[in-house]
Amino acid sequence: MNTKLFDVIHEEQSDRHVIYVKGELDLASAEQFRNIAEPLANDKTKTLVIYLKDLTYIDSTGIGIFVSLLKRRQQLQAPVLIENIPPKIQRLFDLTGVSRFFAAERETTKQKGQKANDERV
Amino acid sequence: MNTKLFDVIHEEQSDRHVIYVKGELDLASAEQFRNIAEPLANDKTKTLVIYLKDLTYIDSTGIGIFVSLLKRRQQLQAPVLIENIPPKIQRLFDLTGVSRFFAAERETTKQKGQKANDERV
Amino acid sequence: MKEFEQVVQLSIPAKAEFIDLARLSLYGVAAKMGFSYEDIEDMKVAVSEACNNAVLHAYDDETGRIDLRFEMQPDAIRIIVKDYGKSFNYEQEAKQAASLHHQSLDAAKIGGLGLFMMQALMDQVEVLTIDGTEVILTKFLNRNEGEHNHEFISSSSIQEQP
Amino acid sequence: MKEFEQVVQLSIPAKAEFIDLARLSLYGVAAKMGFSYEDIEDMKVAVSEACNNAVLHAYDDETGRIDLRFEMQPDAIRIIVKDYGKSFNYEQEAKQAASLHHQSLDAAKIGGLGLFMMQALMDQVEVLTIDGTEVILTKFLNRNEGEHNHEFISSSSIQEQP
Ligand SMILES: Nc1ncnc2c1ncn2[C@@H]1O[C@H](COP(=O)(O)OP(=O)(O)O)[C@@H](O)[C@H]1O
Ligand SMILES: Nc1ncnc2c1ncn2[C@@H]1O[C@H](COP(=O)(O)OP(=O)(O)O)[C@@H](O)[C@H]1O
Repeated sequence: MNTKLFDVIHEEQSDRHVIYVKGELDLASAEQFRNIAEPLANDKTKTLVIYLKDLTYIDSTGIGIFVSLLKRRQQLQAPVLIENIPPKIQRLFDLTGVSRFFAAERETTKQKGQKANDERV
Repeated sequence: MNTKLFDVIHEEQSDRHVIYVKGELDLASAEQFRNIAEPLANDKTKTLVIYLKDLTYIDSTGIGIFVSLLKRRQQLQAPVLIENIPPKIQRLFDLTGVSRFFAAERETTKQKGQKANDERV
Repeated sequence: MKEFEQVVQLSIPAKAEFIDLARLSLYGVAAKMGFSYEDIEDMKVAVSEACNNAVLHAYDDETGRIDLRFEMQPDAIRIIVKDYGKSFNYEQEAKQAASLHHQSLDAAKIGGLGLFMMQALMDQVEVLTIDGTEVILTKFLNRNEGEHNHEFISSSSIQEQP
Repeated sequence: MKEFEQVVQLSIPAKAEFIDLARLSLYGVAAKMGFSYEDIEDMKVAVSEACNNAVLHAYDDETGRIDLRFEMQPDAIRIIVKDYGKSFNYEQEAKQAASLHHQSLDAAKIGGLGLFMMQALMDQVEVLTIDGTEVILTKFLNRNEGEHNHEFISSSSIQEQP
């Protein structure tokens, strides 16, 4: 099988894990994303950054994964940042109410003195 | 209906008619192309230039129209130039043998002292 | 195109990796009808949610199918997503379909968003549960918008993207 | 994806303006199988030729349909394009199927290229003429090529082109 409709790349930096999510995050690609993101979400020593600039599609499957990642980070009291969200993805985050949780997380990380992250798209 | 898979634009210059063909030239768009190109092919006072840079698809329907346009120009002994042919379109022109007629036409126009036309793609 | 009803049908294996084909066909049909970019994006998600459910909940084995029917009406598209798997109590599930707006993160239930999203993204959602599940999604055409959104989009040009 | 056969079916009205949907589905299926960009372009033309013929020659009125069946085999794709219109003598037409290589421009016959192009662009073409016409187009997968041609191509990204 060769449909590269989706790709996920992990970049480890000194103080953070950055996950670049590209293409269509749907039921077919969910497992690939989960397999990479879940272990990284368990590392509370680093900030988790999920970079969505090249995400072209998401539905309840992907949104469900985001919710569980955010939950896990909250349990660990570890920071997570969702960055460069394309407008059409943001619309779905707003519609379903998950963006509230991102904002809450951001507040938490800011309170903790994390430096503000680049949000230019 | 709003499928803008195809568009054709006519530009009249002092010595030539330029037809820009864009998108998919298939059975659905053939008539639109024919309606614009045929009357212009009948004007022997000007060179007919068909500019294909943005043509993304062609099949026997479109190739048939090219053949009949070339025929008409030959009957009128009037020059016609097919320009900026994308590689995948050229492949089908070669496969079907129509490119021979373009070359012949080009020879004719050159013999007639037409200035060489820009063929950069 | 005539104003009477035109129908396009697609049938795919009920597996996750085929759902993108439903989106591709929906895109082709909806763009043809003149739907706006945003409406098409909404419908893609709604149709995928219906397909996701067929894949996840309808069949026990790997051999089931999903049949999609795109009805192009003069002022609306009706998309029927049909599986032949086990049924469920739609009325009950529909009542529970909810966004996460009034939930806290630690209480947020993962899953259950599918029906909510279909309802939020389409103008009308009907579900029949006879011989499997039939989800009927309707979106009305707003003829004043989206007339310029689909220029030179083709299956040819897709492939030429980097 | 399992190695056994997977089937995707598409049914469209036999009208010119629906043939792009056949190309779109073919693209989705063939890209999934790992066909190269060039092979997919070739198959798009071959499938369209078969559909063109169904639209032009099979039906007298506007209500006919074309059924496409994409069979994903481990090493090949088989595409079956079926109409239920009038039949024709394939053996005879196939003999006349020819390119324009040996014709002069003024003698060149317009039309008749369809069968030639199907034959030239596919690995195998079979035609059955029972209850309409069934064109069976086969292309083999060359597993050594085309592995990197389909990154991040999606029905979402199509729409974002200018
Ligand atoms: N096609 C279907 N076949 C069987 N059951 C279904 C189908 N669609 C939905 N359901 C049932 O309805 C429930 C709610 O669906 P949904 O809101 O999409 O959320 P989720 O799929 O995340 O559970 C599912 O959990 C399932 O029990
Ligand atoms: N699906 C079909 N139904 C009926 N007749 C067909 C069909 N396909 C092909 N034919 C016949 O075969 C002939 C040759 O087809 P083709 O090589 O595609 O050229 P063209 O369509 O340009 O004539 C057609 O002219 C038609 O008479």
